[in-house]
Amino acid sequence: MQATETRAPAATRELFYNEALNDALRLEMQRDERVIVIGEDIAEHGGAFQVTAGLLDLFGPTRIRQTPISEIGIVGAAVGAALTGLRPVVELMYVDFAGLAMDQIVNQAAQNRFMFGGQARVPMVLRTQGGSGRGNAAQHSKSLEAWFAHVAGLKLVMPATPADAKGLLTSAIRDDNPVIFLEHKLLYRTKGQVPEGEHLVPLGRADVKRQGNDLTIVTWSREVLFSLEAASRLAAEGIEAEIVDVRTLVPLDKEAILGSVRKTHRLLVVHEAIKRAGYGAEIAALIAEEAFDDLDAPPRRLAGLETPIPYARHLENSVVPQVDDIVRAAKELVG
Amino acid sequence: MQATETRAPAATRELFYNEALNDALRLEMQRDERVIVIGEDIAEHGGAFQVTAGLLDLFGPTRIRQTPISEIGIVGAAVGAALTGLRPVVELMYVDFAGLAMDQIVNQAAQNRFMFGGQARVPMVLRTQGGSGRGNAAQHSKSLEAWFAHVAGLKLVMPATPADAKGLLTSAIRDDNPVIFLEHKLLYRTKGQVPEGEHLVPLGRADVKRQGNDLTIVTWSREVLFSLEAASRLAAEGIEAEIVDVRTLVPLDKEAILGSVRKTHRLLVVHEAIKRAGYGAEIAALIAEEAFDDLDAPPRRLAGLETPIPYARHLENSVVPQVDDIVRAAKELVG
Amino acid sequence: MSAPDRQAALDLYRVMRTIRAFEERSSKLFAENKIWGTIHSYAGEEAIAAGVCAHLRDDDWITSTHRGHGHCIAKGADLGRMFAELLGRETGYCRGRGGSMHIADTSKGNLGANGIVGGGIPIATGAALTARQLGTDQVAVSFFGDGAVNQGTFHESLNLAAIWKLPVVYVCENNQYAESLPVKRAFAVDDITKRAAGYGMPGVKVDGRDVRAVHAAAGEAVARARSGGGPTLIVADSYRHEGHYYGDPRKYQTKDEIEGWRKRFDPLADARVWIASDGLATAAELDAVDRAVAEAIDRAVEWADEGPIASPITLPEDVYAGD
Amino acid sequence: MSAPDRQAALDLYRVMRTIRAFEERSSKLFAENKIWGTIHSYAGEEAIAAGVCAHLRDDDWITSTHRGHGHCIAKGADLGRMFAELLGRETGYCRGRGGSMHIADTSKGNLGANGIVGGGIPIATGAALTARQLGTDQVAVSFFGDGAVNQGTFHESLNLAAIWKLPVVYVCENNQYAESLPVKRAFAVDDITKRAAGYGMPGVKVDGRDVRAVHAAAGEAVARARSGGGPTLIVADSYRHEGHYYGDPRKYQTKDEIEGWRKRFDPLADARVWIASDGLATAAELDAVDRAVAEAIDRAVEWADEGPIASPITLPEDVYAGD
Ligand SMILES: Cc1ncc(C[n+]2csc(CCOP(=O)(O)OP(=O)(O)O)c2C)c(N)n1
Ligand SMILES: Cc1ncc(C[n+]2csc(CCOP(=O)(O)OP(=O)(O)O)c2C)c(N)n1
Ligand SMILES: [Mg+2]
Ligand SMILES: [Mg+2]
Repeated sequence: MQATETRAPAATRELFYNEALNDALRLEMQRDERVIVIGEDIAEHGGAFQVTAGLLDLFGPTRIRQTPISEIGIVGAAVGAALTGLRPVVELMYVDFAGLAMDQIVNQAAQNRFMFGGQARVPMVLRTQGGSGRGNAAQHSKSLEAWFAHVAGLKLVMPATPADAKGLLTSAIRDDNPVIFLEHKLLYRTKGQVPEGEHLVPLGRADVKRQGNDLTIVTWSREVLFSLEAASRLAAEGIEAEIVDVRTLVPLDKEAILGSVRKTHRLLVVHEAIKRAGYGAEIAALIAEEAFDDLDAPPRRLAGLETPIPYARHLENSVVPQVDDIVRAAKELVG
Repeated sequence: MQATETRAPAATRELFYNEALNDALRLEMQRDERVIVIGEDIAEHGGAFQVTAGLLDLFGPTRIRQTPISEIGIVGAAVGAALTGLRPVVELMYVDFAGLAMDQIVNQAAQNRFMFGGQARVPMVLRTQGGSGRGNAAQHSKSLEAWFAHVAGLKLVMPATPADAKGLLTSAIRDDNPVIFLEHKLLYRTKGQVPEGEHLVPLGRADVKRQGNDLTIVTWSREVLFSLEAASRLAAEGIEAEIVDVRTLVPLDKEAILGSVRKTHRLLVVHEAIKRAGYGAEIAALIAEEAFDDLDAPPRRLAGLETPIPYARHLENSVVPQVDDIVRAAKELVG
Repeated sequence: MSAPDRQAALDLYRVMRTIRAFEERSSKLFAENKIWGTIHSYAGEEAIAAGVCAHLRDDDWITSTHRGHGHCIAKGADLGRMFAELLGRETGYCRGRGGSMHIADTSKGNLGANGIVGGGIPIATGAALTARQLGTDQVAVSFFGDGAVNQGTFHESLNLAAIWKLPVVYVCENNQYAESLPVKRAFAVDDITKRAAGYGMPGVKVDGRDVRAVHAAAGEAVARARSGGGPTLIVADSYRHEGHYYGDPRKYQTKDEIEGWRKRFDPLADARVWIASDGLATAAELDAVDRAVAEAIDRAVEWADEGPIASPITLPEDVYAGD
Repeated sequence: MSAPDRQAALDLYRVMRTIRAFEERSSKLFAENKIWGTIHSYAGEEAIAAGVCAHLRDDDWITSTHRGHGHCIAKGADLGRMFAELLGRETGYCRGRGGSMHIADTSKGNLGANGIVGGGIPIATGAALTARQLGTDQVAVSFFGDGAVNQGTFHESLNLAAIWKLPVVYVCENNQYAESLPVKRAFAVDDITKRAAGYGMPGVKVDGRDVRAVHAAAGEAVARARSGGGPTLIVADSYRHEGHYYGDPRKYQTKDEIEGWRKRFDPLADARVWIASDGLATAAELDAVDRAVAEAIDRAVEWADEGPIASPITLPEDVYAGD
């Protein structure tokens, strides 16, 4: 069942990103009793980032199932539950812990349907968060979207705004496939207007967050906010950047990116993950392959340095793209 | 300690790929008692692909340490052993099982040195094999090099020939960093001349396996053999392909690839892993970024289809690049 | 648990014979290069799948292993579609995508063979969670080998099932080896059921050669699960007659060991003795079962062989649902 | 195991006091926004690190946890370099790359705090393998919490250590919670040592508040490991005085519980009573230790504060060795 765009909703309300996610979970759990949440610290504590706050009181300990620290057991149980009629939403506290559960994610969840010749559906969402900026160091700050994007059978979502977070999580929960839903630890306390009630943003559709003619910046998650900030600084210098927030990396809205590049003739891909074999390479390669003659300059990637994320604040910021870096890269590209 | 090229060795001998690996293990274990092999079925059985055949008799059960089926326990034990003075070589039976051990590979082995501010070294090799072609289906046929390439702190090797297999494994064992050494299940019974005695091929140097002026094919592992076969068929039609076998994906020999592309002005990257977010994207993006004006055509990727690997032989072959596919892609690129 | 009556005994025998015959035919087809990849014979372990699945309904779930033909048959799969899968046909259970290591029959609650040792254990646990959550009385059974017991998935799953009192039965098929590793070198304890106590669930050791013993132990465990009594770990001692996989040189075993065990340890021979001596059925009646099974296997292979080759064109259909 | 004499008692007390003072100062620095990221206080659990590490040599190894300051201090780390790390200085143990969750001191055999629950368990097991392989009499100790016991790494590692008789001691610090999850909801058994039997190793339960009890149990386990007797699982009951991390609202605990335990469960207070009543040292002498420790902490923070800020330029140096 593929989610479809809902008509402009009546009212909106300003919410934090984590409140918007909480809203989506609450509404979907009220709508469908097969939806359960399973993970660590999600009950009384409300989740490490308060995304499940209050849900225990509403839905009780069986639908807000707090677990011991057993990542592969939890994810595997969700796979089994999804195969047999539930629609589990797993909260994996940090994407850095995916390495413990990757087998169930990739060899089971992503492949069961295919291996069984279409006999099965695995309607589950793996919610987790990544990214740096909080001094949590190398085991709590990774951006691993490229791993999931390289797996056939998974869908991959990375919302940048509260409204997208709510609309995309709703669509992810209603999707009949395993969806990896990557949040960013520094987005939880960002605010935005969010449609009240049911709000669906379809998977596979990018969003042009800013129009511009001079270059296309393709980005996602927290770097969308950095890119928008950079864009207004660039505008002050007469450079109009178009910001394409891909929102879902798989399926990818190729047409939206191609369309923008055909207009601006310049591509800058920005992400926080390390550059080598990052998802930015996929986008740069795709555009080089399919829009080569539309490009007036080499497709450019701005991404994390090839080091683990260090602890100290100034070290941490030095290894992932900041607003200044985006401004600089954009100028080089158009200049 | 970085391995350095050894002068042309006195004698060579024809060996199978798995015999060449066995030779390297034997010589390194004789040379350095800190080298041990740890893994499943490596003792009496000699390993699932006979790479450790005979080593039990030579070195005994403590240095050829056969384990229960405990991938994260084994890899983690190797990390601890490497941190404290051994130089373990882990045999992970299939790269598909890496999902069980990814946490120890990425959060521990790859990052310990960095997280500890340089206090530690993790001289270990994780030998495993991937690829399709044997009807082992989706949980035993993956190509996951892109995952490892995206991790800061790992080196990544994928030899295509028996001589490279021996020389690169020797260098990997002598390297003071965690090295992921990816073999291919259908290369084990391929033959080639292999230098006798100590043979080192340095990490980070590509090998031009065939000279040509019309296009550059960048590839690795089994697709090197397919590409060479395709090249001779192309030659019959007057198209001269240059085959660059990268051999080590990390560190990557960028100059060798750039040099070839500057000569041929056309790039085709070929690999077995699925195309989306595959390592081919990194190479195509890199060349598009750094040699844009040298390219007479869009950089082209030929890679696996975005499905898990199916079981039936004809289905299996239909999802990964075959010789015909390479010939066709090359013609389109030059034509 | 009441002992099997005549009908139950004949059913158990027929299932075991069907599994044995299926494995014999599969080996033959493999030797003839009609089967691709690899197959793992369940011969010698038939009593476990038969004795356990006799207590399961079509809406109960199982997770199986790389050595999964027996579980699949015992859970009621169609032989023709199984062979068709091994032969890579569109009519196979997995349309030729899965092969031996991934045969699943969700219509009968078989959540699939699994190529990952221990991979099915959390999945069965999750199926049990579904029953618990939806308030049904369905039960999940996870079959796995002695080798899987040293996987983290075993540990994490049994703990989850214990704290949540899930309706699941964990069936460890201890066939003495994990590939070439003898069980005594994989454990520092002689009795695997000792692990159960650490999770707070009952652990039951049973002679996996004796289908009556398996049937009795499984009956209790399944009843406990169904009635809300929580999980059980059953460890069934067994032996695989064949190598780990078809073609295994078996360097790690002696001829004497293999032959000795084969004779000593044949659940089918034992069942015949028991059934006859208890007067539940005559040798002639059992021979008739054998003939009927042999014919069913022949018909199944013929049907499978007539199935169309699976088409590459449709592969993308099965990657994502609902697209 | 002989009871600690005067010198040993004073040493144990000093180590515990140093840990407590270090944690108090760290909390203060965190409150002052001088420490970035997150810190986990070991206050209340001092007796475990002190009692265990008293038996270790500088060439013995430990693996630690996210709650690692105590283990690090007990293994002999320099307080100045520890604070310098928390402050993100070049002079810190990890040059500001690691922070609280990754402090390591390989010169003293501390293989590092670990941000992955259960992540250190296989690493300690591997260190023990090195000792075994090279024929030394070194010992490895792995500290981890009750929460880590339900990780697959615990399971796989303890089994490997048991079958290989490795010189390793597994020390589970059962402080009653894994973040917000009470131990009674994470286990269906009341006694975690029951798991040891399933691996075939001794399991010892000890009052983690009583440094003498910990010292005695650890002494036996370390001696067993050193003499080739194989691994041991020690479970030390304990309680963390502070929240899981600095700033934890502790919604999952009542004020009464926290206050009650804090009073009832203070290894330092207990140690003072024991040491004085056994006449090993006077209260005045213990006060003198407290003052000396306070001064050492002040000096360490001063030294750390003078250290240069870590430089981004040198980050690449530490990614790969020997390049
Ligand atoms: C995680 C994982 N590790 C290793 C393998 C390779 N492998 C396949 S079967 C097998 C042995 C399994 O032994 P056991 O669980 O006792 O089952 P049995 O084959 O004896 O029925 C191994 C090691 C695998 N498939 N999955
Ligand atoms: C694999 C993994 N899962 C989850 C977390 C998040 N986390 C950090 S500490 C912690 C609780 C650990 O509890 P315990 O092992 O009892 O140690 P304690 O904090 O009580 O000392 C959790 C869940 C983590 N760091 N690693
Ligand atoms: Mg077995
Ligand atoms: Mg705890």
